[in-house]
Amino acid sequence: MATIQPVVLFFILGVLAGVLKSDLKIPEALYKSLSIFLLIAIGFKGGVSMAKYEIMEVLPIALSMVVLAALIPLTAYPILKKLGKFNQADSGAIAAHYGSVSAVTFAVGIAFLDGIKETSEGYMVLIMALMEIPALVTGTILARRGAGGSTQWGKLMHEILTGTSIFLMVGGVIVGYYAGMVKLVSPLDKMFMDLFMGVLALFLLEMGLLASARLSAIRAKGPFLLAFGILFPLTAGFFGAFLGALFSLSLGGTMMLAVLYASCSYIAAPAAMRIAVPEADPAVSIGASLGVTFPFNIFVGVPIYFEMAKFFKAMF
Amino acid sequence: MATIQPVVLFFILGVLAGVLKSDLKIPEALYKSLSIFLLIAIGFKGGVSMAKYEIMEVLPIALSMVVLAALIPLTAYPILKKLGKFNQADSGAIAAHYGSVSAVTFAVGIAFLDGIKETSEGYMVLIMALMEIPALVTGTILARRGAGGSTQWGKLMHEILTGTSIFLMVGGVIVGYYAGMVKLVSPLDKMFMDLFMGVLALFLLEMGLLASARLSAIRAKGPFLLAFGILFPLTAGFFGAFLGALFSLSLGGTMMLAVLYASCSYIAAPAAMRIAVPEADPAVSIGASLGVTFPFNIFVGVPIYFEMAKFFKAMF
Amino acid sequence: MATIQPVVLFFILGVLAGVLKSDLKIPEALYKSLSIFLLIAIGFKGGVSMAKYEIMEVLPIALSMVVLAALIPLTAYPILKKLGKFNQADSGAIAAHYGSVSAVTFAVGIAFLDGIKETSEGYMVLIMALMEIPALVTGTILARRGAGGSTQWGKLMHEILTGTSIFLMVGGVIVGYYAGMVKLVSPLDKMFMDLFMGVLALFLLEMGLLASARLSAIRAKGPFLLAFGILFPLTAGFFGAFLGALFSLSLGGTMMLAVLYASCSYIAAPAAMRIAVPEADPAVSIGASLGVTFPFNIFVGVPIYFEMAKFFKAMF
Amino acid sequence: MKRLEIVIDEEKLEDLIALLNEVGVRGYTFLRQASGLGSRGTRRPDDIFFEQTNAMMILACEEKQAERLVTTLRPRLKEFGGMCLISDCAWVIGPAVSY
Amino acid sequence: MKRLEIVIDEEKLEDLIALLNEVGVRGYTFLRQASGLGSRGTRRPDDIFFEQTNAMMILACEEKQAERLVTTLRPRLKEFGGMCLISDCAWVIGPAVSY
Amino acid sequence: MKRLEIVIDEEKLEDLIALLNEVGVRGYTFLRQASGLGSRGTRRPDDIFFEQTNAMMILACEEKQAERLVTTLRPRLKEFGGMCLISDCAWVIGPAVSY
Ligand SMILES: Nc1ncnc2c1ncn2[C@@H]1O[C@H](COP(=O)(O)O)[C@@H](O)[C@H]1O
Ligand SMILES: Nc1ncnc2c1ncn2[C@@H]1O[C@H](COP(=O)(O)O)[C@@H](O)[C@H]1O
Ligand SMILES: Nc1ncnc2c1ncn2[C@@H]1O[C@H](COP(=O)(O)O)[C@@H](O)[C@H]1O
Ligand code: NA
Ligand code: NA
Ligand code: NA
Repeated sequence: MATIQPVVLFFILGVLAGVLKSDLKIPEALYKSLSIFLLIAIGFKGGVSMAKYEIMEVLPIALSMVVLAALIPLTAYPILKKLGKFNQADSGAIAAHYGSVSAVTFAVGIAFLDGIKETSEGYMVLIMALMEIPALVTGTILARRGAGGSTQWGKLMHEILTGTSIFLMVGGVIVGYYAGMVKLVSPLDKMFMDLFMGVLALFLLEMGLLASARLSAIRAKGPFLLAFGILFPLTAGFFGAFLGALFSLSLGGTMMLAVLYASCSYIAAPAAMRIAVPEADPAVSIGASLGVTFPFNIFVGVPIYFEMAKFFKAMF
Repeated sequence: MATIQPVVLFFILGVLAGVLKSDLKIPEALYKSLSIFLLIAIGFKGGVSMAKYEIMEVLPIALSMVVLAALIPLTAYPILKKLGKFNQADSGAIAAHYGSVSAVTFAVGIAFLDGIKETSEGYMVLIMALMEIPALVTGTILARRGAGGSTQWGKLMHEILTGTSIFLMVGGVIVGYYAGMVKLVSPLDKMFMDLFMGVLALFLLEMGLLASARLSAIRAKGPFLLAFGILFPLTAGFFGAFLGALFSLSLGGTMMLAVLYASCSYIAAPAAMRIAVPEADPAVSIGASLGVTFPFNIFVGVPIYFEMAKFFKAMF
Repeated sequence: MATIQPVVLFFILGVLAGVLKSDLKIPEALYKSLSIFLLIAIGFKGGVSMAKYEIMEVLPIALSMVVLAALIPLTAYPILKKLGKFNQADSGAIAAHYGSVSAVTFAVGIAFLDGIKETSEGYMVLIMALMEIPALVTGTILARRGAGGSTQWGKLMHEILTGTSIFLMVGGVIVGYYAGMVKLVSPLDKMFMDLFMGVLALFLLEMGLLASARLSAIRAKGPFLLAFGILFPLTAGFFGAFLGALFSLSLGGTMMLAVLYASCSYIAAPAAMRIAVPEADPAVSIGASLGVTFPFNIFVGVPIYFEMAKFFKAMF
Repeated sequence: MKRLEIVIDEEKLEDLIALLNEVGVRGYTFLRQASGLGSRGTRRPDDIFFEQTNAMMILACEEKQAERLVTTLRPRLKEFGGMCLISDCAWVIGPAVSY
Repeated sequence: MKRLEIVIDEEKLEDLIALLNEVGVRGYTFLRQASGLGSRGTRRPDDIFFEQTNAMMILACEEKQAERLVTTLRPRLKEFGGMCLISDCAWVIGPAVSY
Repeated sequence: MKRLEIVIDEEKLEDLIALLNEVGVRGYTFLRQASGLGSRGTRRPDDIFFEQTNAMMILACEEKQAERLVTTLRPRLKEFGGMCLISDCAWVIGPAVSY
């Protein structure tokens, strides 16, 4: 069995602080600063390692994986509607969250690979950034099919494309790619690569605090969401690992694709759904995403997705 | 004579900024972020080096040193009451401050040892965290003996045990210990060990600003508090160095125990005393602690405690 | 041609975020924290390398370069008044901005030198700190010659000398110098040197955001200010490179003097001019300084100043 | 219309909000991190050592609702700390009514 | 003198300021990051997931100016969200008049 | 009861507090980092280049106390900048009286 990364213990510390009603508080400015750092750093790291590939060669593969990600909300929606008995708006919004991705889960996956000295394709980060688009658009269509009132597509696309998450990740990729090309990665890596894990630690502490405050929101549909929040990412991850091996990604890359498919959003998606599907109740999607799926993924999921990747890589 | 660490010059810069009425301001969020970092880093560093010991072997020694720390407020109280002519509540509260410890003074001690390539036992940080309990409880009992109104013991213990200081330090110890055991200290140390001194520098800058604003509060009892704030820590440090050598700690560990006994709190203790002894005047205890004893310890005390440690280590 | 440093791409990202109306926001506390870090780091780095010189030897050279910097506002003033048709107050205030310096442009220059493995004299940072004084005083005199009402000289000098910029830079120099002398640079450099470029990256991101919001302010005098904001620093930089070579600075030092002469302030100068010349319109000077000259300098100017330095070093 | 202005211990804010919900209040505005002086001395968020802060709440509602609110609030005001002021005001019709 | 107290969506703040400038208002005070409950539900800056916040504006002016202002403001209040209260007050003469 | 609402240059806040202490005021509430427009132009904490900010103080007291206060305050208001409004209000008895 793979060892649990020390960094994820900070998530437990955060949950504990919440449960014990500790007066520990992460200043809002620190939370925002850490997330700016992480997004740039994830992009930068990906960009630097992309500088080693011919972009045009990988583009078709990357795009297919992005497009196929639209299958995730399409699968989640009927489950949520039929089995979960959620209304149309909520089902679509939750489906959009699960189709979308979590940069922090991605970061934990990268940390896991670092720990066992494996690497993944740099362009995974571009896939991550692009995957938001089909996920959020599909979720919105599902949520609003036949509903009265017009969907604010313009505002939604602006929110998705210029939202902090995508903007900083893509920006980081560009700078990292350029730095890799001109061979001037060096002084920037001292910050954006070396400190990555430490910053992730502090961020996970805050995530734990947030998660412990959010769990109560899913009480009403607790059992269903608990099952869904664990089984759905496992299935999506299985599908991701299969695809990754099919497209001949490296072992690390196959795992990371599984992580992307399995992870779900609690930052970009809520902001987008507020605009696109204002009638959905955000408390439920955030509660399931942050309170169930996120901790499951970082503690149990990531090692499992690695085993899945090994399994499929051995098959193809 | 030992050289003064460059890092402590930042404290002087902060005092100067206050005295010259510079418009330099450390944003509150930065101050809080730095203190979260330092507490985790102190714990993490201790935890990593604890992974090299058998915990059960050191536990009895550690606990004795914690229990013996209750002697500090018991000694301080009569001096403050008789010689200092403070009332019962103030005497107890100040005694609690001096029995308690300062994580930043501890950090300066660690920095001093780093500078001369000495180390100390990792579990010193656990002693530091635990020492708060007997100190604050003893101080509270002294302050409220025979006083009307019930003491809020439940609230006090909750404040002490789940307060940010103890919570983060113990949390850091746990993660560091685990990281040390599974040999995954590496990417986290880039942040929590390598940046320790630099973060301490910024924190000391703010401490200087705070100290220069606090000195005026002790004007009324200035001469007494100046004498007490220097002589008492010297005595307590002497006792700590004696105990450390008696318990066969390393040279560095002996010095650090002296530092713990000599240092006094200005963050955890004020918060705790506000709950337990609300009738005490916090301005006096913070003024003495931060305005007199803290600067004395980091500039003059630490090298002296090192000499004391050498002296007692040579004796036993 | 010299390569553009990856770090300056972050400025473009910031501008883009502004133009695209991204919801990216740098928390105010982060902006202030980064600028505190940069000022200390610039000073510290300079101080460490100053420890290698005899201070008394370089003092006369440094002082001459400071005094000669007063020529910059004296040259800028008539151009602004006659050609730019600004009133006396505005002409003096803008002249003061261009006589003064930009610590971030200085930082980009240092980063450029790092990239090509060149160094510069450590005391350049002292020159930078001192140059503010003749520039702001000269600008104020020009702005207020013959004007009614008394100039608040006392308040102005206090603002300049104890303002955050000079205070932290000089403070950094002192600590760095001391650390260099006692050979204890080591743990502090992990923060103040290694992270310099990464912090600069985040800071430039915010500068880009600020610049994109400020450009509209110069609309009325756009063409003139565009020309002035590019041609004036080129001339001043030419003069600086000439002086640097004349005073036998190193190649890197010659370039840095050109950078100092060419760069202009948008932080210290606005604050000082608000006190000394309250009747001047700050929007114009900040717009020209941050919206035109700053980006020109970091993208195009710095490599040009390096070529100028090479040219003059070859001549003398 | 009545305008209520309540200043309380920031730690009691969630309790106050719960109480307002019980009474059926449909609109209020509040600001955190307010400083002040009162019977318990100075409370300032910029005092790093104590972290005692107030929250300030403003609430416009109809006279009857205000009476009901004050009746429920009064017995708990001591525990909440601070003060509660009432004055007259007019609500500019236009936005969706939320009082 | 009249005292206006306006709470709106913080994102609309610059629009409100532009409107005030048009009407020729010479003085106002505002605070950002206000929390609140209204017809659009809860809006709180400390809710990291939504970032819906209000701004609170206070404005003292003469009766006539207030009338003009309200007339211009009313049709746009719905888009701005929030509320607008008016009450009476007196201006303590002393500082430069800015209303 | 009277309600005073004072907006001043944040840098003068400690002077104002000292003045209130002199007059014997027993309660007030203030918020820092207020933005505004007045006779000295725009003042906004989010303008990184100027850092000109206001503080807003609210103070409830008895009529007599208010008069005394205004008399002391008026001559210094110009130096403090900003404005001072007075209006009527009622104090909901309950918490310890601090006015
Ligand atoms: N007369 C008053 N005017 C304005 N604010 C007050 C007044 N009295 C109390 N407050 C506010 O209420 C807070 C708590 O008051 P207390 O519980 O009396 O200490 C104080 O810190 C002030 O912010
Ligand atoms: N009756 C009220 N009293 C005080 N504030 C209100 C009231 N109604 C609305 N607000 C404020 O206006 C904001 C926006 O209101 P709304 O557009 O109705 O959601 C709310 O979040 C509150 O801060
Ligand atoms: N008529 C007014 N209504 C509300 N606030 C005002 C008014 N006039 C001035 N202020 C506030 O007082 C501050 C200082 O005003 P002044 O000293 O006139 O520049 C302004 O920035 C505003 O915040
Ligand atoms: Na997903
Ligand atoms: Na102690
Ligand atoms: Na210049």
